[in-house]
Amino acid sequence: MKTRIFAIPSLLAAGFFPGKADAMPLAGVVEKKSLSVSIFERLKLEHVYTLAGHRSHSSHRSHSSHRSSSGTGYVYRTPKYYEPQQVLPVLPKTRTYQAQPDYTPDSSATASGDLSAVPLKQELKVLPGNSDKFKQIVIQVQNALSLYGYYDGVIDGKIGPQSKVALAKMQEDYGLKVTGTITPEVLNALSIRAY
Amino acid sequence: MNVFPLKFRQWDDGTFLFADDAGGFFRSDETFLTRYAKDMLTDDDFSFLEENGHVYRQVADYSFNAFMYRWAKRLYAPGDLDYVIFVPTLRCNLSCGYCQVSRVNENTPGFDWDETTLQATLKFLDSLKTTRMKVEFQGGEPLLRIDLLERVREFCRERFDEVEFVVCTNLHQLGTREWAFLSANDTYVSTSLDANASVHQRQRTITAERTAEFFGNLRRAIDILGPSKVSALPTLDVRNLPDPRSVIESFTSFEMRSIYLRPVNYQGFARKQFQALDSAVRWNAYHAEFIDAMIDYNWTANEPVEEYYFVHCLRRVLRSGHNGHTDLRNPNVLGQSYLVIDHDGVFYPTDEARMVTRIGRIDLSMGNVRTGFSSVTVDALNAEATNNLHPDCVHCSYQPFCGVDLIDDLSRYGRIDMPKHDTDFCRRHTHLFDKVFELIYSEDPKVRKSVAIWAGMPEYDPAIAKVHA
Amino acid sequence: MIDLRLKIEPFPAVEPFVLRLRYDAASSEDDAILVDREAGRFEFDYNGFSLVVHAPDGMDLDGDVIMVLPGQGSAHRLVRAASPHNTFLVTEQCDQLCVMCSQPPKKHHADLFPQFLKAVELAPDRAYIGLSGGEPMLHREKMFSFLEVAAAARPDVRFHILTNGQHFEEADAGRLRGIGVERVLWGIPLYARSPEIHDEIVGKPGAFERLQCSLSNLMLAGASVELRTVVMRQNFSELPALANYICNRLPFISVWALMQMERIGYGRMNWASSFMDTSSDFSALKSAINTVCARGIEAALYNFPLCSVPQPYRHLAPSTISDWKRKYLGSCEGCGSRDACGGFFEWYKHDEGFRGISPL
Amino acid sequence: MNTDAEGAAAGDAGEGAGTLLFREVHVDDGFLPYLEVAIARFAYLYPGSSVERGPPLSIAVSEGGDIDAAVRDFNFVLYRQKIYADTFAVREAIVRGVMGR
Repeated sequence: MKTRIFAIPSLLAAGFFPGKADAMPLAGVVEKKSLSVSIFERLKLEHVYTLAGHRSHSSHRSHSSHRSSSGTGYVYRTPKYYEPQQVLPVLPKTRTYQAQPDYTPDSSATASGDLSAVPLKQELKVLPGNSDKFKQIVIQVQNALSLYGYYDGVIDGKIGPQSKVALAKMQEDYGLKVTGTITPEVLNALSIRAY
Repeated sequence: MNVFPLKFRQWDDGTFLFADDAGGFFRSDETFLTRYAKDMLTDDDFSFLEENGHVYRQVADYSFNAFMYRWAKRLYAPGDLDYVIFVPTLRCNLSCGYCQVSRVNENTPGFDWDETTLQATLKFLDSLKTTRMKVEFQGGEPLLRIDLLERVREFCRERFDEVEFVVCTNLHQLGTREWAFLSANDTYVSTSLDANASVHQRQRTITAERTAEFFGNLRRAIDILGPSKVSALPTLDVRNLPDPRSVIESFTSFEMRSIYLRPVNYQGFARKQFQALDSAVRWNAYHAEFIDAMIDYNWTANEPVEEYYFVHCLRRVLRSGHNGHTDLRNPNVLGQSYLVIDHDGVFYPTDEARMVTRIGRIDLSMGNVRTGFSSVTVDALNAEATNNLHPDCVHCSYQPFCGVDLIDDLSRYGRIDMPKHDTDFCRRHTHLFDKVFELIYSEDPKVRKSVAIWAGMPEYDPAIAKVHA
Repeated sequence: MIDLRLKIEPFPAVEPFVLRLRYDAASSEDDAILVDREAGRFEFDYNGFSLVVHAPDGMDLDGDVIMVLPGQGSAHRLVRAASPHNTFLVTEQCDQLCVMCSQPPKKHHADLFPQFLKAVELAPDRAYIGLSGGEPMLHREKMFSFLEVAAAARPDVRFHILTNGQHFEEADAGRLRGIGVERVLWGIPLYARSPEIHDEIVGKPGAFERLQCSLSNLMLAGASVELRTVVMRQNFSELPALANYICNRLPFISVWALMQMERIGYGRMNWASSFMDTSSDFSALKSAINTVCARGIEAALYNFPLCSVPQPYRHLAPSTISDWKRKYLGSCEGCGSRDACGGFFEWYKHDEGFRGISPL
Repeated sequence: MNTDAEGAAAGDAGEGAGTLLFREVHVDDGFLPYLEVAIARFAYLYPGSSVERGPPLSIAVSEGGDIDAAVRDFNFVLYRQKIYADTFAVREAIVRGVMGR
C-alpha cells in the first residue's frame, strides 16, 4: 500500500480504453462512428448559440492559474435594462438566439454584395409550367412585334435588348407607358390573351 | 429501477451530501445512507431519486441518456490552441520577496527573447488553426520589452479574426509608449495589488515612493482604461494575513470587485522553509473568513464583490461545462488548448510547469519554439489527468466538481500518486467545496443573497439545494 | 401592423413562383429590376415582363423575396430583406390541438417546398429563416430534403423551425448532422413535467411520451433545441417541477423559452380559462427561472411586456413580438422602456389582460 | 452500525504500540464479498489502525485515537466498496456510451 497507491486501476487500466494512444478521446480525438459520440461532439459546439449582443463572460476564454485575466470576473454590475449593450436587439421570438456558425461561409456561395445570387450546387426543382407559359407569351409578342415591323430579331421566346427596344418603340407609338417590358397594355394592344 | 452510483460525504453537522458522477446532488441523512447501502430503498426514496435524475430503468433509456449527457458535459474537452502565455523577458524592475524564481534583475543579459525566438514564435502562431487568440504577456516585467509586445500584437491582429491581449505588469516605470500600448481596445491589464497599501509596500514596492508610483498608475489605469479592463490579484502571505475587510475596501476603492485570493506560492527551499503543513489549514480558515466578509459586504453594498476562484467552484458545483479556469479541469489535459513560451523559446504546458522545471524539480518542458514540440512527459501526465475512477476520487462526492493538478502534485511531492487527501490540492478543494455547500444550503438571507449573485440567479431559490428527508 | 402581402397587378403565371425585387441590378434570373416608380406603384422588369407592385411609398422592397400565386391580386412577402422576422408557413396541418394555438390547423395542405427553396436561395446573406406551421414535420421527408438542399445551396443561411417534436427518430441523427446541427434551431414546446397535463394541453394522448423520445433522439444527434413553454393557468404551478425536469432530463437545450399567450385562434377562445396574469403572480416563474439559471441553462421570457416582469428578471425578456404583429397601449406613451420592450400582440385586449402593469 | 463489544487492550495488536482502543463491528452478510478490499482500503486511509478479521471483526486504534470515528469510517468504506462494485458496470456503460466504444 505504501508505494503504488493505485490499488484500484485508473481509467486506462480499468480497460475502458484499449491503449495509451487512445487514452484521451477526451483530448479531442473523437470517433465519428458511434451515435453517442455526438454527445461529446455536441459539447464542442456549445458556444455556437449565444444570446445576441450578450456574449457570455466565460464563453470559450480560459484563465490561467497565475493571473486571472481580462474582465471583472463573474460579478459584473447588476444588468440595467436600459443600457443598450445589455438589451437584446429587437429580434422576433423565432430569432432571439443568433446562431454564430463557426465556419466561414464558402466564398463562392456569397459573391459580391449582400443579396447576390447564389449558384446552386444542386439543381433545384424547376417550375416548367411558368417557364413554358412565359416563353409562349414572349414568342407571341415577338411574332406580333415582328409582324408590325418593330422587331427583326430571332423569335426565341426571350426578351433581350433588341426585344426591349422594339417594345419601347411600339409602346411609344401606341401612346402606352414606355417601359420596354411586356405589360398588360402591350398584350391588350397586340390582342394576346395571357391571363 | 437502478440508481446511478452515489458518493457520500458527512458534513460537520452530521448530515450527508450525496452526489452522483454527473454532479447531481442532494442532502440526506444516515438512515437514507443505510437504506441505500443495504439495498433497502423505499418507494419514497425512488420517487425522489427519479424526480432528480438519479435513476434509470435500463441502459440507453431517456434517463440514462440524459445522465450520460450530463456526465460527459462535466468533462473538459480541450479545443484548438487559442491561448498562449508569453514570457518575452525574465527581467524585472521589482524584486518582490516571493518571486525569487520567475525573475532576474533588470540588467541581467540573456533572459529575453532574441530575434530568432521572436520570429519562430510568430511563425508558430501563424501555423495555428484557430481564428481567435488570447495572448498573455508575463515575465519578468513584460513591458521592459514593449518592442516585442508591439510586434506580437501587430502580428496577431493581422493574423487572427478575434484577438485579446493581457499584459501582466507591475505598473512601474510606464512611459508614453507603454500607456499607448495598454490603451488599445483589445488589450487588458492584469496587475498585482497585495491586499492594501501597507502590505503592498512590505511585499512588493518597499519604498514609499515606489508605492505611490504604483497606486498612482493603478488609479490612472482605472481612469483611462476603465475598470473593466484592469484586474488585480492579491498575493497574500499565510504567515501575515490582512483583515479581509481592508482587502475588500482597497479593491473596491479602485472599482475592482472580483478578487482572486492567492497565497504566496513558495518554490524550492523557500517552500520547505515557509510552507509547513498547517499553512494549508491556516489558508483555508482565512479563505472562509474572507468569503464571510464578502457576504457581509454584499448584504448592503450596491455593487457586489466576489472571490473569483470561489465563485468558479460554486458554479462548477451547480453547472456542467464550466471549464474556464485552467486550474480546475477534469481531465486536466495539458499542452493542448493553451501553452507557455518562455524567454528562451521553450514550451511549457503551464506557468507552474515552467517554475517546476526552472527549480530543477522535474523537466516539464515540451520542446522549443525553434525546433518544435516534444511532449513525452506531458503525454504521460495526460494519461493520468482524469479523476473519475481515481481510487480516492471515485468515492468522493466532490469528484464531479473537482479536477486534477498533477503539476502541483509533482512540484510539492515529486510524485503524482500521493493519497489525494494528503495533497494540498485535495485539501484546498475539499475545503472550498465544503464552504460552497455550506452556503448553498444556508438559510441565512445574507448568504442567500450572495449565493444568488455568485451563481448568476436573479434571486435565491431553495430548489437548488435539494434535500431528501 | 406590417402587411405581409403586397398588392400586385395581374401577372400571367400558371403556378406559384418566387422572385426577388431589386432596385439596381439583377444578379440572378430570378431578380426583377425596378424600372419605374411613382406614388405607391413600383414597376419591375421580370425577364421582360412588367410586374407592378403596389406598396406605400416609404416601404423598402429592395432585396425582398416575394411569391406570386396564379390568379391572385397579391404576392406574399416571404423574405423581407430588412427584417429579421421571416417565417415560411410550411403547412397548416397539425397532429396536435393545443388549447392556446394561435393558428388553428386546417386539413388542406398546399405544398410549396420548391418555392421555399428558391426563396432561401434568394435570401440575404446570413439570413435566419423561420419555418413554421401547423406541424412542418408532418412532411418529414420533404422537410429533410428541403433542409439538405437548402443547406448545401446556402451554407450561410440558418433556420429556426417550430415543431411539436412528435416525429423525430433515432435514425434521423445522420441527416440532422448532414444538414448541420449548428445551423438549425428546433423550437419545440413542452408544457409540463406531468404527462397528463402536457397531453391535456396539446390535446393528444401519449404526446408527452413521444416528445420525450424525440428529444432524446435530438440530444443524441447533437441537435440544437429551443424548448418552448407557454405559461398558462393549466401549467403555472407546475413550472418549478418542469424546471427541475429540464435540468435533469433535458440538459442539452440551448434555451428554455417561457412564453406568454397570444390572444388569437384557440388562444382567444380559451383566453379566460388559460391566460395566466403573470403581472399579478410571477411566483412559479421566479422559482423555475432561478433553478435553470443556477444550473447554467439559459432562460428567456418571450412575449412578456417589460412592465409585467419583476425587475430582477427583466433582462431575460427580450423584445420578441414580431414587428408585424406588435402594438403598444395608449399608456405606453410615457414609458421610458418602450424602446427595449416588445410591447403587446396586435390582438391583445387590455381589459382581459395584465392587471399589474404600468409604465416604467 | 452495529458494535458488539469494545474495550482497551495492551499490546496485543501491534509490537510495542502501547495501549489500543478496539471495538467489534458486526458486518452484514451482504457486505462480506467486499470485506477484503474494504479492509485494505481502510488500512490505507487509517495507517495507524488495525483490523482483526475475526469474526467478530474488530477495529483498533492507538490510544488517543477516535475509535468512534474509525468504526464509522470503516462502515463507510465498506458501503463505498459495495456501491463501487455494484455500480461498476453502469460506470463502464456510461464511459462506453459517451466515448463510443
